[in-house]
Amino acid sequence: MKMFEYMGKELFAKYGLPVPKGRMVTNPEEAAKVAAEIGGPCVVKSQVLSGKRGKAGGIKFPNTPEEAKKAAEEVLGMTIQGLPVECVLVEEKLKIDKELYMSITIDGSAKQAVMIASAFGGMDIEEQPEEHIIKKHIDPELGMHPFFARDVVRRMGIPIRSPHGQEIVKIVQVLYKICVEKDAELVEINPLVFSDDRVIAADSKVTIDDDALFRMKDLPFVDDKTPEERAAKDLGLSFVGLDGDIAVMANGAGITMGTLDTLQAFGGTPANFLDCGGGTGREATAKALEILFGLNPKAVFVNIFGGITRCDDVANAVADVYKARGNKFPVPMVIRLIGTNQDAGRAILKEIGVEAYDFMEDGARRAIELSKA
Amino acid sequence: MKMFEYMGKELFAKYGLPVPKGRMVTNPEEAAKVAAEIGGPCVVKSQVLSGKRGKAGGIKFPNTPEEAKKAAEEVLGMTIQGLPVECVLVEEKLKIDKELYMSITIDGSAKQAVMIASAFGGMDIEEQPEEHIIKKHIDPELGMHPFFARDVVRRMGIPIRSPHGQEIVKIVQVLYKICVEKDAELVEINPLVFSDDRVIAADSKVTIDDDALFRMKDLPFVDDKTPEERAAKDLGLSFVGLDGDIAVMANGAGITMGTLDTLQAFGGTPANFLDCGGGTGREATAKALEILFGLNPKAVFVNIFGGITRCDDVANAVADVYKARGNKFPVPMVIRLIGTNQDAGRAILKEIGVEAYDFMEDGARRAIELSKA
Amino acid sequence: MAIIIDENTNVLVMGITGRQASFHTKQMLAYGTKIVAGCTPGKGGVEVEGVPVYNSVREACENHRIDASVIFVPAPGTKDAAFENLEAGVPVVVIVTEGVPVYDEIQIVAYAKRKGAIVLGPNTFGIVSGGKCKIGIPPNQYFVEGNVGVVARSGTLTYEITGNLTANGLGQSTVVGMGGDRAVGLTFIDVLKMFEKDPQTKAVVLIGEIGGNNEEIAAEYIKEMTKPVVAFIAGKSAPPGKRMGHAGAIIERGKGTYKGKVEALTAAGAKVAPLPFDVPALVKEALGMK
Amino acid sequence: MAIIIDENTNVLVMGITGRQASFHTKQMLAYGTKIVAGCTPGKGGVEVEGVPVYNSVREACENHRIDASVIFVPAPGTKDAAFENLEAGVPVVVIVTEGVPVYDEIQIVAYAKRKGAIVLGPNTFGIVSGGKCKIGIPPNQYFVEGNVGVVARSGTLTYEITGNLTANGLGQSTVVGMGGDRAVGLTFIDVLKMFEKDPQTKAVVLIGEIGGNNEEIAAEYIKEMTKPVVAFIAGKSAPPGKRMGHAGAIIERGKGTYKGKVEALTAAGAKVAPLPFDVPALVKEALGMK
Repeated sequence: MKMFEYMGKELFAKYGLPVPKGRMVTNPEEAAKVAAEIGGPCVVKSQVLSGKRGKAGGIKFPNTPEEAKKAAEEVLGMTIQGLPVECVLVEEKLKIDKELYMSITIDGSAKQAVMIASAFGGMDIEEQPEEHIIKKHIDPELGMHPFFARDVVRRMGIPIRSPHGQEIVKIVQVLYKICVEKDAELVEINPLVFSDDRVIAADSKVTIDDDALFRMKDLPFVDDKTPEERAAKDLGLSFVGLDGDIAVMANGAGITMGTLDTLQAFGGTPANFLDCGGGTGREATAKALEILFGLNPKAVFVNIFGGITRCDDVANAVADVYKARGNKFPVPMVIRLIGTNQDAGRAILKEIGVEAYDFMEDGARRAIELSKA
Repeated sequence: MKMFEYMGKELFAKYGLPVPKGRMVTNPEEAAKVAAEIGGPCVVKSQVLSGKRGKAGGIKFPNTPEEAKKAAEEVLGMTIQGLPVECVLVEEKLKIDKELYMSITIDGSAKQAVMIASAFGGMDIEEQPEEHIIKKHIDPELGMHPFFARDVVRRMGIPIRSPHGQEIVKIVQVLYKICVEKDAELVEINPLVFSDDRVIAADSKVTIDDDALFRMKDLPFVDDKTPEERAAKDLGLSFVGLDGDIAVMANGAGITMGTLDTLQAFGGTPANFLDCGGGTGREATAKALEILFGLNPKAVFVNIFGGITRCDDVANAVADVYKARGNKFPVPMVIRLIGTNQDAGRAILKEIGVEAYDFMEDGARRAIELSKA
Repeated sequence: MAIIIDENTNVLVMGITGRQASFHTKQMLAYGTKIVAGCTPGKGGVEVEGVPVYNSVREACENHRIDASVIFVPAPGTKDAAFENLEAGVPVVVIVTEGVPVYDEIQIVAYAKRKGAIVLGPNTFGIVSGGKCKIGIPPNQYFVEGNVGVVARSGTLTYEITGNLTANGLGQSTVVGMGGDRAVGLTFIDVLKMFEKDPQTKAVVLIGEIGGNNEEIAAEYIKEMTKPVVAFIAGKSAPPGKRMGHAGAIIERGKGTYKGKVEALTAAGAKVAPLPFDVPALVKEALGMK
Repeated sequence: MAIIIDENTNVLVMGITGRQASFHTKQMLAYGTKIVAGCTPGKGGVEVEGVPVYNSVREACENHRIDASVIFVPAPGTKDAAFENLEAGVPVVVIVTEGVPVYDEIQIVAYAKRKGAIVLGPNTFGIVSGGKCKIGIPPNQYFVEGNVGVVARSGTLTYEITGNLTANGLGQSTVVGMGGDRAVGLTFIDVLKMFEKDPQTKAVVLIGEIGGNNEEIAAEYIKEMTKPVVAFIAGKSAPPGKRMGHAGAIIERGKGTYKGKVEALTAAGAKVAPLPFDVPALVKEALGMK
């Protein structure tokens, strides 16, 4: 789950990391009030999960409370990359002497968290040459220690005993503490700003591991899922919308991708990715089928190779939907069904007049045929 | 540093461990008040660092506030094994269904913390046969986890899903957390009591690592040192009082023990152990010599093999004491001095008429001779 | 021969009294797996499918030699269960559980490395040494003895491809599910090295996915292998994934695409199957069969 | 030959700009030790006794091959300094610092084990390979080349005994200070094994103390050794120590006494010297010298 900039900064502040003065507001009057409290030039930043806020005009620099009110009015009405702006962050405008970059994320290849830092932060960070980027993996059994942070500072070319150096030594250690204590897949500060003697997190990007939400109940999140993604997520499933006309359900991420690849290779166009893997039961499977119908595809292709998923559960779900819809499907259905309890499953399908395919490729071909009929 | 029982229990309570209702008081009136709050049979326990409180009559069982007042009056006047009772702990009297034992301490051989537990706790714990004692080392990089605690419970023969079992699983984990967070060399609960469905720490013994006191400033301790031990400790030195008549100072624990062994082998009797090792300077060494004089020995034997300790520092300290005492020593002094800067040191001693020995055994023989003169 | 497990492997089932675990215990026993013990704290003393249940892994180990464990306990308890097995010295730990927090996974993998143990998963279907031993959840009938080694990240796709191999008369030495999560115990290269040494294995099928650079790293080793490798990479048609801030981009630096993986594997001498059902023909070709 | 360090050992001094460290750097250089780098964060670029100073161990390692480090930093920073060296892959870490919290020591020792590194200390005088290399704080003049290996817990007692050896014409292969603290990197047995293998070492002197069971465990190995062992155990006259609750008694169970240690060592074939200055004669006897 992701956080808006202001949520990340509130989290930073709780851990003692330096963030600009200011706070989130949802209306222009409040914005003026915060600007008055700050008492000087401000920044009004739209709170949306998009990297293009600045270019889209979602960041303004008012000098007075009146200007702040006006800026907030403008920004609160905007839509940036399809995302409506519902709140803004009003902050002190920082004097920026230098922009740095600092983050911790998961490196799956190394199976460790990795710190990434650069003395050349800001919008162009991804274009920096390798020698400007510091990567240091964090040994999970050893944990984070001052020497690690000092070496990051050294490699950034910042004197360790300077106020900036000392502050960064703290920041590096706190960032890892946040990651571990809050199960953060990503904590990113870009830019981390030198402002006179201060070092300040001028932006924040925090992503909490979805799988750890059971123990992170106190944190605020942004729900950036589409209605279909949300509906699937509520069923414990994974959904991604695509542009084509064949709705797809398969059990397992790999086989679902393989099904999309096969459809595309044969000239079809998938409407979505829907993984119903991992022992999803009859009821959830039926609901997942309804999500697919909601996409208004030309055909639905269900591709099941039962392992932990039971073919009879899937067949029953198909039959349930068929009956609930008045003994018909709203769009043509193609079902490939083998594996655990396949005989029981096929018998159930036969009762409602559906013949299951043995092979994925045959089912895929038939689905494409129907989608073009 | 050690803690009184009540200090340990307060620490336990902060960590959510179950302790009896009650609190520490320093006068009989308060004792009556606490007993009234408890509202039933109580225990009044003398707070001294001695294992023989019960046998010495330092634990009483009043049934009413009046009896509690009287009990406190009696106990607060006592001296147990030479230790005056200055406060008592007034607690609810527990119904005791079963006494267990549980502790975590450092096993130097294994270089790890070790959990020791027994379903047969109480005063006889040291006499329990090996098969009644559970020892499990704690991997410092892995840390403490529920499985470890569950296995302790299993080996104690307690059903894991019973209320007692579930409670002990928590207690085991919290004890290690206390050890690590508070640098405890020892955390001991004896007895850990089953009282109906509750599991309660009926006693506490906590020792904090002296070397970690720099980061444990918020904890209360008992100073159980003798005046000489305290004076030496304040100088950063280590002192133990003995019964003999030759006061001894040497630099390093091993050489100091070796000096005592040599004196004893040759028929002398050491008055103390005083290790002034580790680069102790001129001033502290002089103060340490004054501690030795304060013992009223028949002779003083200073045995220095300079490494990080500098012979000139030691010689200067001896000269300082000599001059401060009006150009004499209060008791005969024997000095063996070799190692770092020995020539400078010997020259300084020569100026005050002291001839240093080259060999420990010669110095030891001379000191014994003088002590018997 | 086979890799990691064989007909002599004694297996412990963690959480055996649960619904899924007891179902799969039955399936594994039916496959011929030597399940000697189960573990559910507080349920010690009962039996599940004739298998004795213990209160802790240590207790199971006091009563049996345990060569491998399979973990079915829910995600919040998975780290503890994995640690319990590794601490007790179990050399192979198969973690079926999905949804394990990634920082827990990182710790499990680190501890396993220190203990010299093999961890499959989290989020793995398990491992099957064809005809000898199955640990995990794949459907029994598609896994038969033979000389093709299979290593994969994803589950059902592996059943699909292995089912196709079996249907084409190509049995398997061992089918290894490394797990679909971000931080899992093994990498392709670890398993490829084992197959390269295993006398039973004559060819290897590698089933990868877009994302990460595991396949690219594996390609470096494939160059040195004497045994033929056939690969399938899922996700050719997938849209670019969501990025993890700038950090994700900096780590990946353009790696992880379908195209990049296929090129790396092809350059290393592997044959890449365009679609899942193209795999058996390529394996036959590699083995010099018609 | 010698053990652990020799004339080719490149040494890094941690905290080199401090008073003690710079004094001992000079002493070590005078002994002939190859000190190639120092480290004090923020002081990178200066020189101490002609030795270049770096800001971090990593930086020192980027500029020199580091074979061993010696740590002089104050106790609150010792764990961090030790971790820094171990993480950078330094294979021998000598921790002179006294007063390190025991839980820090436990963590240092565990991490060193994982990294396969040797840690001497905390609270060690260091190590000397006679005439070749000295790392730590002992006075130079008493340590000369020869064929007696010395291993000890305590510092000055070791100077005493080594000084006696030298005065009696018995030079040393290596003198190893394991450190006087409760949790140190090595045990007697670790060092005895190294001496047993070292061709230069012809006899071993073990300097122990009452408390713990390190000497008793060592005795088990001494039985198997081909080289003679002479021991001295300090603390014969010491009163019984203060106990750590019941826990200490349960762990020790009567072990750790002077009598027990002497009996164990004698039974294992070691000669135990009654007093420190009895050691040289016993070594000469063991070596067949007059």
